[in-house]
Amino acid sequence: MNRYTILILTGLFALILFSVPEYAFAMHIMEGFLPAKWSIFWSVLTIPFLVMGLRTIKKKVEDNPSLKLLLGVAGAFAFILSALKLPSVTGSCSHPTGVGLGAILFGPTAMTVIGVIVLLFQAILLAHGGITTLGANTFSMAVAGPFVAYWIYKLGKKLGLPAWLSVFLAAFFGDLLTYVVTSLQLAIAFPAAQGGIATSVIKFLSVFAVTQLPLAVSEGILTVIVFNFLKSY
Amino acid sequence: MLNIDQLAYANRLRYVHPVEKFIFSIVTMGLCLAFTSIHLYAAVVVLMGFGVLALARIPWQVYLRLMLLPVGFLFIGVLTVIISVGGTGYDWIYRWDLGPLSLGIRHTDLVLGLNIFGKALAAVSCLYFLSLTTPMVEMISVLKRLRVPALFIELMGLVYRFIFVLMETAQKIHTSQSSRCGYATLAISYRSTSQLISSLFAKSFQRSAMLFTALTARGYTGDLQVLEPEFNYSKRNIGMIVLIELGLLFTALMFGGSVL
Amino acid sequence: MNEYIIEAEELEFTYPDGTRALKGASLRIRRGAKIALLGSNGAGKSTLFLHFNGILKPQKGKLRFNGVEVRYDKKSLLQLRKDVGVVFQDPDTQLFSASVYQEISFGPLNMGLSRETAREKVLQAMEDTGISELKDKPTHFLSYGQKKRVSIADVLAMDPKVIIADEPTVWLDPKHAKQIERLFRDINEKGTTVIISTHDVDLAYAWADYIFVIHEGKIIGEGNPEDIFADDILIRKAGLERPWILDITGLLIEKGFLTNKTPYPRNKKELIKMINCTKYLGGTENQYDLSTFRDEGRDANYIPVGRTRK
Amino acid sequence: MNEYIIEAEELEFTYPDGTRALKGASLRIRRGAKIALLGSNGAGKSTLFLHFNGILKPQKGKLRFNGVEVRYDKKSLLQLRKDVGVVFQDPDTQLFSASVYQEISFGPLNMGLSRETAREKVLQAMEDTGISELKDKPTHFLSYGQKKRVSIADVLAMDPKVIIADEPTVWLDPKHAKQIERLFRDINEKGTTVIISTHDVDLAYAWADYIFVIHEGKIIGEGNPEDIFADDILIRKAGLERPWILDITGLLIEKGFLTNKTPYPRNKKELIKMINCTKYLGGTENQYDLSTFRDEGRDANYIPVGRTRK
Repeated sequence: MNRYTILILTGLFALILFSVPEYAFAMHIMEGFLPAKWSIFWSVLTIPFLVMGLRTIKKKVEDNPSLKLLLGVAGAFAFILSALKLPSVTGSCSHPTGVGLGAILFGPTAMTVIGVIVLLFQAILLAHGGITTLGANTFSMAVAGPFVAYWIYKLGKKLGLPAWLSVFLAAFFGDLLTYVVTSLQLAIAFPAAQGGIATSVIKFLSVFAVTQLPLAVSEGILTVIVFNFLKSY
Repeated sequence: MLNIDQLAYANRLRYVHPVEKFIFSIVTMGLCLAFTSIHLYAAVVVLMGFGVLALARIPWQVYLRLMLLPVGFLFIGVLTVIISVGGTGYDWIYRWDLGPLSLGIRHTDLVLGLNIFGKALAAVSCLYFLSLTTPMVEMISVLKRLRVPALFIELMGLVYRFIFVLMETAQKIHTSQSSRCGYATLAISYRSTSQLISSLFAKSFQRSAMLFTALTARGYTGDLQVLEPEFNYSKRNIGMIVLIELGLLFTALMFGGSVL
Repeated sequence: MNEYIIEAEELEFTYPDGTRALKGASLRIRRGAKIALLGSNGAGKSTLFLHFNGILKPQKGKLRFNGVEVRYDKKSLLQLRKDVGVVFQDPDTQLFSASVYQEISFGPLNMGLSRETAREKVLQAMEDTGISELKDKPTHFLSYGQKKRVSIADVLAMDPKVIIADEPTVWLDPKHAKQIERLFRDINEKGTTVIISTHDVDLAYAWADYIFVIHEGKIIGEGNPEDIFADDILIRKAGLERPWILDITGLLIEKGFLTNKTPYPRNKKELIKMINCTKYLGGTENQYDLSTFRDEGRDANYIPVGRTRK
Repeated sequence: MNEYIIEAEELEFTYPDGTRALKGASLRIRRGAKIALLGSNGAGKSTLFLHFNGILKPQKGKLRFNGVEVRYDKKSLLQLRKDVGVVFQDPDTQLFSASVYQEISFGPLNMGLSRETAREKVLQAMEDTGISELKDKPTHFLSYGQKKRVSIADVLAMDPKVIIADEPTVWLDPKHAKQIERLFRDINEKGTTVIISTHDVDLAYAWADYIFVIHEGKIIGEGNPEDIFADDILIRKAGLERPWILDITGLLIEKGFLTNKTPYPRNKKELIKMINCTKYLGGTENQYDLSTFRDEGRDANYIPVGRTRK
């Protein structure tokens, strides 16, 4: 192979990155991509959060049976949101995760349960993500993202930041963290021969940064606008 | 958008017991995950392709498009694994020196990359076999048999139903906005999208309240019990599944199969 | 057994947002009747029937079911909801399950029926509403009319004594509207009291045995269809119109083309038969035989009793 | 200026799910006319008018607006959507903004008008639809009839040359339905071409100058209302009914009570006037003066031209 081959490979890489936006931009690890042990590891790590979420919901539903229906409809809403084309500053379109919005509105534990269901439906109905990678995807999208978004929102309120800024930061970092955690998951599963996980993390982070950074900003802006609209309702 | 859902209700394997289809695809997927063997992966891709195209009679154009869908992620992921940055002294197939750093492909990484590629493709074809032959309603009832908590099952059922209700609403709002010149520029797109999202959210909220009223009128107090659809197991199918899985296991062990 | 299955006395209800929806509504529903609750948009129809089913609790006034005052403990409410079924206007807000079969089984299972009995009820309800072939279809593939039928089967499967339907024919084209009208007639013939809430005067006139007119949260008139629509002031007050068939028939009688010795026709078919029977005798002594022109609409021999206008 | 504002030639359209909604639909809409697009549910009405507005692009066939073939680049599409406004059936889904003012300003602002000009357009549209006093109200607090008006103002504010309304009177009580009918007549009188898509034969007959009948994705008939409804086979094929007023008038003429020397009445009011004029002469030589009984419905003197049945 010579440098022309490399150039062609890079070109091909760029082509795929921009020609298959629907998939490349959604930060779901695809079916079968993670080795067995890591699939199991992330699933086991996610289960306590899921159980916690189910317990919280169950308790609340006993007092208020309408909550179950609200959560069901909210899950459908999150699914639609994730399938929606989002205007992006780079001109291309992709999916908002809705992580920040959901966490602020329903709390992070309920969001975990809704998140697993939405991810399962995305895997089965849209072929985004997968069953063997459900644990890993849940951890990044429906555990790490919502919890951080929720904490940042609370922190922002405590610090007396303006509401729009807290909402923006929560959505922005919620989205960003999702992408960081996914890169981490991939890096741990496939450490580089030299430099190990750390090098690998940098590789994955930089590959996905191209698309994920502008998206996080988009998501932040959009969540703020939606939040303001909702307030006026 | 929900092509898979539509096909799942109309395919030729629709009335095969969902548990049989579920076990077949999940066990096969498990084998792919457990073993590293290109032969196994190839066998699974062919097998599932046969199941989807010849038995379930899914149009090949649709199946091809679905198989290409995850290719974007697959290429990026695999290339990121294959290409490494590093010094000298490894089994480089090719190296490109950039001053102190060098960028290149190592032999072991290439093998690893190819394995990941094959495994992911095989696993995806298992997922497609399941999702293209088994309607979601039946998939949920399989999960119920697997003792997944009732609350989770009920929420899944609600989410599934309301995906379609809300999607219709979202489409109507989108059409209405487009017909009034929404999405004309980037700024207008932002405004239109956020109006769509917030209006959809408000309508979702109203819907859940109306649904609560309607269900309460039928005696809802917190549980969403329903009758399960009935299916008959087929001894022949179960026998076939056992044979196929044993065959795949044999393939995996015979042809360079190593357990990860 | 009480003659009236539902009795409401001076019901008052104000929503949390301050809308005074009911301001002392009183009415008595006769067992086995076909009732139309007629009123313009926003007159309080929906609020009233949400009371009949125990979803809303009156802030003042009393409600009796089968002669017994409704209590609002959990057990009595469940019984009331079994006895009084509500078919909501928009099937998309009523149907919660993607499977038609599972959807209909929800009510019977809530009533505490065994799975086996529930299964029978579901299949029976599907047959009665003509949707047996939809059993394996997902809800989101159904047409609007089919969803409407499923939402009726939802309620039928619970074997209610009273069925209330909110604007059941709206959004349907004439053919499907007729089918639904007929379905409710059949349900009524099997002994179920049917209440239709509507603003469609032609439907109310053609279909109902007895009509209640609701306006601004009060029942402002009741009676058999002919009497109700003879009362011009009442109709105008309620923001409604007279059915065209009454206007035209009245005029033809006045002009001597039809005699006034006969009951009024209830739908187009009957009027056409009636005109066709006219031998053009100069409007003097035409006699119509009821049986020759009475169409399938409401019962010919239903005579409303116990009228207690408030 | 072209005589026809919209011309469609052999439009074909199949949805991604495989539904063949249009199978070669051709029609020409005369500038300034009041058109009814008549067909039962699922005949292809909605798909057709989504083409007029450029939301859907025909897979085969041609569409001309004002004599110029529609191109589907961004700029031409924006112009087309400005020129052809669509009032959708269910205002609950059409309205997506928090306040009435914000809602109506959506279109004008997207067209790139200055805030000041947009403001004028919005206020004018609110006045024309009689909702000026709702300006600052949140949309979800409005009654159904008010929402309907807002959804009409939405489109009016963009100054379209053609307005298409999908089933505009469904779900409205008679009083409000009349108001909306009248509103569209007023809009038409100011020069806008109005197309109403409906399955309501009485509305189409009473309101429209010219009717297109659509069935299974094709235009199967067109003509002035009298001719359309005289064609029994056409009406039955389209799954429709004749307007009751034609049935009754026809019968009365046949029985000799009215003469057949006069144009048919178009609505109840006209028929009543007509019967009242009858001096009961044994059905021989009654003559009616058009001006005495012609109601406010459609123009008495509109004569449709250029009929090109396919």
